[in-house]
Amino acid sequence: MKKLEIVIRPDKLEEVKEVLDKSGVTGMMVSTIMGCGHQRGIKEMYRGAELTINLLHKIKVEIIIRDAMVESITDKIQQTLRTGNVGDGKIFIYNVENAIRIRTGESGEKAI
Amino acid sequence: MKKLEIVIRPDKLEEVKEVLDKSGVTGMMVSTIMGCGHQRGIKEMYRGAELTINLLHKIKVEIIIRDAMVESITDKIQQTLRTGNVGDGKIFIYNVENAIRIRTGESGEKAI
Amino acid sequence: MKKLEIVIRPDKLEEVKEVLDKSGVTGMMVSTIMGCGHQRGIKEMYRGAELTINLLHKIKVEIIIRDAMVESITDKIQQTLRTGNVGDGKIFIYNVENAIRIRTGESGEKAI
Amino acid sequence: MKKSMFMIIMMSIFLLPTAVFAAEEVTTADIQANLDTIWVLIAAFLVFFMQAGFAMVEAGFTRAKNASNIIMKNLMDFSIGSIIFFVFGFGLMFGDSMAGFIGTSGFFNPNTLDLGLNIPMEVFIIFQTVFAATAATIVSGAMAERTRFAAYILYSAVLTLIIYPVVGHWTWGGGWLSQLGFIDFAGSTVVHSVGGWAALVGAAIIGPRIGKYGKDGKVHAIPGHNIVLGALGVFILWFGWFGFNPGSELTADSALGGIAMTTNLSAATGAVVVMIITWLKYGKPDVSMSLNGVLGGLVAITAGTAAVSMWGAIAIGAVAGFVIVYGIEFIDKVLKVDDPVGAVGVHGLCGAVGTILVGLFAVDGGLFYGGGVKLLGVQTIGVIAVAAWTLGTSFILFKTVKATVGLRVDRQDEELGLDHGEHATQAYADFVLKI
Amino acid sequence: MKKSMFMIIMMSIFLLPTAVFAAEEVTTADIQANLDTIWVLIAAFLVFFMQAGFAMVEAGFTRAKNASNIIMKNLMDFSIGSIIFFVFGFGLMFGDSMAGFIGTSGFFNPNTLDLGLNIPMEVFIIFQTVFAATAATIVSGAMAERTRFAAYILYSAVLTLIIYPVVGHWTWGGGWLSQLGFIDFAGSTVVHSVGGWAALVGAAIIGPRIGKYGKDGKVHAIPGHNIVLGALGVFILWFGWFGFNPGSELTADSALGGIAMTTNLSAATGAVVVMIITWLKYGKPDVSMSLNGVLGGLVAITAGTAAVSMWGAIAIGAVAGFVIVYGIEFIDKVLKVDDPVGAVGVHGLCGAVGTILVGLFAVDGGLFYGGGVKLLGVQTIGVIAVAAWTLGTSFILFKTVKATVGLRVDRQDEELGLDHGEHATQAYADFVLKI
Amino acid sequence: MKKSMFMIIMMSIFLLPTAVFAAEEVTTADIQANLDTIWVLIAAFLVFFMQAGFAMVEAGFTRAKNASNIIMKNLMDFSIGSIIFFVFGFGLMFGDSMAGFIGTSGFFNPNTLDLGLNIPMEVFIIFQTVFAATAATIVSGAMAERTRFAAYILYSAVLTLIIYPVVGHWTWGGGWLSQLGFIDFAGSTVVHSVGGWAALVGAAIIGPRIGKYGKDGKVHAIPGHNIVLGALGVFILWFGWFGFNPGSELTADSALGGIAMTTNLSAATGAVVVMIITWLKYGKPDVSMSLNGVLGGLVAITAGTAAVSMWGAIAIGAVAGFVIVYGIEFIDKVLKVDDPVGAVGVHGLCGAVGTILVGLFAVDGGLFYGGGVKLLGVQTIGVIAVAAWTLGTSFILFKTVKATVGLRVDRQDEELGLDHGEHATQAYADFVLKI
Ligand SMILES: Nc1ncnc2c1ncn2[C@@H]1O[C@H](COP(=O)(O)OP(=O)(O)O)[C@@H](O)[C@H]1O
Ligand SMILES: Nc1ncnc2c1ncn2[C@@H]1O[C@H](COP(=O)(O)OP(=O)(O)O)[C@@H](O)[C@H]1O
Ligand SMILES: Nc1ncnc2c1ncn2[C@@H]1O[C@H](COP(=O)(O)OP(=O)(O)O)[C@@H](O)[C@H]1O
Repeated sequence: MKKLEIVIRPDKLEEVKEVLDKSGVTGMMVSTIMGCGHQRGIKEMYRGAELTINLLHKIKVEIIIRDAMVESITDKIQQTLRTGNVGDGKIFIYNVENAIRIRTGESGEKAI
Repeated sequence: MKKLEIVIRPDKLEEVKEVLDKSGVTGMMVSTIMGCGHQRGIKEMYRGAELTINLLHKIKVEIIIRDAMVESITDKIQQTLRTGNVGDGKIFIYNVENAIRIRTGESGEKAI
Repeated sequence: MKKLEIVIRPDKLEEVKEVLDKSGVTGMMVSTIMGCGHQRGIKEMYRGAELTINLLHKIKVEIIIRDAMVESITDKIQQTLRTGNVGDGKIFIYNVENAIRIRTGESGEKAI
Repeated sequence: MKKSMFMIIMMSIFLLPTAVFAAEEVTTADIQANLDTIWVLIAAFLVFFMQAGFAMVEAGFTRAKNASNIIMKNLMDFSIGSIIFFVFGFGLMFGDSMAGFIGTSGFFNPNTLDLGLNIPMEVFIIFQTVFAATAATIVSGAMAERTRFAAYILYSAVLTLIIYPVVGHWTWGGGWLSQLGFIDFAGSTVVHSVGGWAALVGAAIIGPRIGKYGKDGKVHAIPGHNIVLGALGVFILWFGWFGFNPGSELTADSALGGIAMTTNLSAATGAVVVMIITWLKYGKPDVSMSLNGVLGGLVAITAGTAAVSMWGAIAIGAVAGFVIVYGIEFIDKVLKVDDPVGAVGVHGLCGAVGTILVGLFAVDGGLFYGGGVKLLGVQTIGVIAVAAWTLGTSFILFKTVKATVGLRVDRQDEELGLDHGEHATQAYADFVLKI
Repeated sequence: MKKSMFMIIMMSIFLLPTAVFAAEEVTTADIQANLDTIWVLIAAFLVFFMQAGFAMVEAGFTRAKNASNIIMKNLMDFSIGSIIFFVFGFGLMFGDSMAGFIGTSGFFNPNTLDLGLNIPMEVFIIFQTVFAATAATIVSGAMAERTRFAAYILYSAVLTLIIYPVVGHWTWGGGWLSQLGFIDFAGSTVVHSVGGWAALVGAAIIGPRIGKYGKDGKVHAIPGHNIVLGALGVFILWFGWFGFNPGSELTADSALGGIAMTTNLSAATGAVVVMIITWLKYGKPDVSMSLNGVLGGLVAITAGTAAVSMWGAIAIGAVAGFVIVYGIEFIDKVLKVDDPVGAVGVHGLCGAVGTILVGLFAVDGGLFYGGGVKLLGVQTIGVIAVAAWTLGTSFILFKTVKATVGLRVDRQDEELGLDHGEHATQAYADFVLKI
Repeated sequence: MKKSMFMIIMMSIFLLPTAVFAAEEVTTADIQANLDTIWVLIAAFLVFFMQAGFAMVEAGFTRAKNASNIIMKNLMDFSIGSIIFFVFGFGLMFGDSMAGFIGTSGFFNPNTLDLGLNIPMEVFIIFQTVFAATAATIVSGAMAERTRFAAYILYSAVLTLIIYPVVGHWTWGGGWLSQLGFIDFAGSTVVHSVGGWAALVGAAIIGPRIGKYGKDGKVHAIPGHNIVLGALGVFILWFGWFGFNPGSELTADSALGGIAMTTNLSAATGAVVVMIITWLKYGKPDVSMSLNGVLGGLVAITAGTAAVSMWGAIAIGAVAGFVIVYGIEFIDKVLKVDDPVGAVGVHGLCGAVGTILVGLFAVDGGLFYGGGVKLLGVQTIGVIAVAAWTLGTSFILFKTVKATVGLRVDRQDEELGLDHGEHATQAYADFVLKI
């Protein structure tokens, strides 16, 4: 099993969810993070003083999937999200040693 | 060392914390996520238009523990959380290569 | 590639960001978590009843870096954050199997 | 107006005696009546605005997942109450008295009643309406975070329809308590205690929120989600109380200043005393209790606001401060009745104590001013009678609701929040919440 | 004052006839005028406070990422409007009439106009100013979350400068509609419909927010970020409406109580009816729609508040409840005009319907009270004329703004939020937000 | 009342001369006094409500982790201030004058003083109480997020006890400044500058918040956590100012309309001018500064509200707009005094400038109206004298507090937030916060 950690723009969440749903991903964990990558901060003003917000709102979507699905899913996500602009996001891939479904006690690939 | 990523219902946090404390887990990281698994969304209404919230409030508890503790802990968590209903949650297990305690500079199992 | 998961005090974020920036880290993911380690909870009162907040506000900074950078970065972070008090924080290190830059489709170390 | 003035003046020159008569008729009583009209109306508007205060206090002192539900309850008890009180409640309170116990006329068209007032009936009705709605609102806070919405609608309607108007009739509608000489100027007992006792019964019958008391009997705090909003609510209530108390004079006269002063001094003292007690007792001054201290001081002074001196008001506020801290602890830790916003302590206890204290501090008739124990006795009788009536009727009411519609939401709805369970919505869609 | 009183009394003893004259002159008319002065001023302050209500409703019912922008728009339409209305708008509304269509005098110094009022001109001007600002504010909600700030400033200025004063002149400035016998006591049509129709045109021309309507035409809900604040706003508006309606009497007299009562009953009924409809229709009572129900009831009663009975007010509030639910759905799902806060339904539709209902429910002249269809006809003409004028002029206005300054922010600013794009700021710097 | 009216009328027919006398006695002066009573009371209530406005502005413009502390400070300065001002402050301000410098009578029972007013003493006392509390509140914002709670309690008590009453005595209590002809109608200097200067001294002595100024001297913005609440606070303050300024007339007369208008126009102009300046200067219109612009306009007009024309008010508001932007920048970037909510700029600078501008714009006596430089000189003397007194006494005060109780919380409490450190609580228990 692998974990895909997908960092996206906030307004792309709906689209990504749709793609994952269609690809048979059975679950996901979504969280709000502050991120920076090649896309650097934005400038804000507050009461006449400058404020560099160098961390931007990003959404992190984590999915645990079978090894076999990794390629097809990363492909589809890239198709959906690629605009060619900085800030398009990234995918990081990790190994998952085991998964357990608490409801049934199943473990391994059956559990995801 | 292993990381256990435990996804639970929000109202189970207290119980899980108690179990982990008793089992000698030395630290944890708790975060609020939005999740979906077999338990799918809920329907809401806003001003007459439907709104499918297909991401539910979940709590993610991450603990880094010694390899030897993995089994006993996953067992205890399952005992605590299993109701047999969808939404009971999951545990994902990852390998941790190293840990460093900043305060002392210790690393490895001593650091957790 | 490795992932460093750095758990810090909320008020240290600026300093850590600066250190990472200077060390050539190209991106980061910052999130708010509730944590406990050796530093245990604080007591609060609410309307005469005690309230043990045993989870403290912490910031989790995740960076994905080349293997070669791990040591120098963990060193610098420790230098920056070590006060010798409980609550200084921890660093956990994981293996990253792959990274993909969505904008270009690059993968591996080129992508981080 | 200018033209008619001119005519009157012209007439007054040529037809003097008549002119004086006519001019007086047009002006003197009418102008005072107009003055009273706008005064009582403005006071009514201020009391209306207390609804916003209650909504903010109750929402702020409870959890985010129930905030929409609290709002909806506050909105609906006032809305339904306004209609019901107009149609029936006012008649039961101010209609022709049946043995000093209940009013019996003026239903459907209360504005046709003749109460011999200096102000138009409609002015008096709206003033009474906003008071009636206050009593109902109080209960909502004590039973927050676990009550079925349908049950709430039902019992708050019955409260405004019967329980409150009967007490109101006894005291303000010419009933038996007023004949005894019972003093409850603006409603420490009539409004606040009624709400407070009903809240006590309701909160006891419905039981505590999940997680409030541990198996070992340990009391867990469940912190409110927005202390700033709660504080805003307290300030709004304080502001509204300047309509509640001075407005109850029902006329614009020179007594109003004293009423406003006693109201303010008691509220201020309540806050300061609670701050001091909690500072000594818990080591740090408690914000949310101090906010309750304001409300306790306000509730306590309401009965005697026109009868006590400035220093009497300070004393009453100080007593209220003690009642708040120890009363809320007693209810929470000894009675183990879970009252999320402290409504029983604020409105029930402080209302009762404040009413009795009039027997001590009334400049005219109070024990401390040489008036003997007579007034003290009457005040105590009034407090007990109202408590008995309210505890009794609301016990029947809540038991009936429980047995029929059901009083409490199911476990899952309580855990996910009433916003979701009862209204399929959420109050803070864009914020990441801990629960 | 005491001293001069004493002198007058002394004089009145020695120089009787003159004294009566003098005493009358000092006292009677003056005191009523002073009374009217403070009454109208207090009403104006309450109406002013509605700006806070609008700001909270509009901010609460939209997303967190646009909250500062909404606040800024509300602040600026009132501020700019106050100045513009003083300099030009008041003269266009109340200056010497040009053929019953528009006023033509009193610019720059409107306080020099003589309207033969019982109250000082400044009092009347501030009362009219806060009304004018209300009309402008309404539009801001319907076009929220996507409008360029510069464009907003521009069109809200034009609204306060021309579109509203012309309608005001027709009805309240002695223009042709008032001559027909059109009844719009406090502005269901003059204020609210004008705002509502302009909002409709604006929201239609600017188009829906990104994501509001799916490709398949599916309607997506975009929940507001703070229902508690939205509710606070509604309570503030309700409170302010007690200045809006009773204040429009412009004098302190015995009619005020009835006006306050009809206002309150209609609002309450609006809320209750919406709760019932949504409960039946969607399975659960809808909080945000019920809050709109209050506003619908308030807007609808505004025209006839002094002309209908209590039960008439309840009826009008009930109709408003239906208009709110079905009107907002119609606009959202059939017209597919994206109006985030329901401004068109609340102000446009309820304003129009409420004005027409005066033709049925007016105790004096209404169809249901045997007054025939004449008034009904006049009311309908008024509603249509104002709608035609406002739709027409605001169509031109918005098209012009679109073609020049540009009406809409670009896609990225809309997605990141107007707070960032238009003001380089954020409303909730310390909170973790979902978007 | 009705019955006694009838008797009077009857009497007036038979006993004419006496009757006129009697009737006058009952009615004329009394009614005007009653009218004045409710007017001043209502104004006092509005000014009281400004406490809520200050609380929301100060909480909204600072960080979430300190919000409960801010609330508690606002609650306590008003509560303690109410008591202290009643017991001592009022006597120091309005008691028998000692050489025009300080009052010396009326302690403990200020309502026994005879000031020869048309309204009951209690009415005047509550009006003055809410003013006194305003001065104290101002300081809290400037020293927010780092001050020890105990220290705050102490110095705000001393402010209400001595520093403010002395200035008040000079100007409103018959002291030397009023004898010079100094015009400060509602307190630009007496209330706001006193607060502002004390705030300056306090903020300078306590030092900036951690992280406000970089080692390199760079100024870092620390954004407020809730701009919507901050804006609500500004609207509440604006609303309350309609009690602050018109209420200071202390009687219901025909001057009130003009006062309300100048107040509103100056506030509106302040906001618009700040918007324009920030738009030009920073590229985008700044929301939080524009909100300060309103307050600047309000503070500046307060001295001359009854003395200047409408256009004078617009001019004063415009000047205030400039003072806000450049004044706040000066304090922040040049003086490097960290004032989180801009209290020094708003209350200190705008208060001083507004008072001096009366010397230019007063229709009666102002330089621009041909009145010469006399008034301008007097105004300047007043401003300087008050500044000197306040800067001096508050310097001693803060240094003493620093040396005894300690002024500042320790580093860890500041970083974790004062809610935790000073009150062991949190304002937003259910929200995930960034810090
Ligand atoms: N090396 C990294 N380590 C951790 N997070 C990263 C890294 N690189 C990128 N990210 C995360 O991914 C987000 C998107 O990166 P982005 O700026 O779109 O990269 P690019 O423009 O190179 O495609 C960043 O905001 C950050 O949160
Ligand atoms: N494959 C997965 N990848 C990522 N997260 C998952 C996955 N499966 C489940 N989760 C997370 O675990 C949570 C609980 O899953 P749940 O619905 O209880 O599963 P089940 O009903 O199968 O036991 C989900 O809300 C989701 O956040
Ligand atoms: N074993 C662990 N598993 C998960 N998180 C941990 C663990 N140990 C520490 N942490 C996280 O790191 C944070 C900082 O730990 P800290 O109390 O500073 O440790 P120490 O005092 O031993 O250096 C904790 O609040 C917690 O979130």
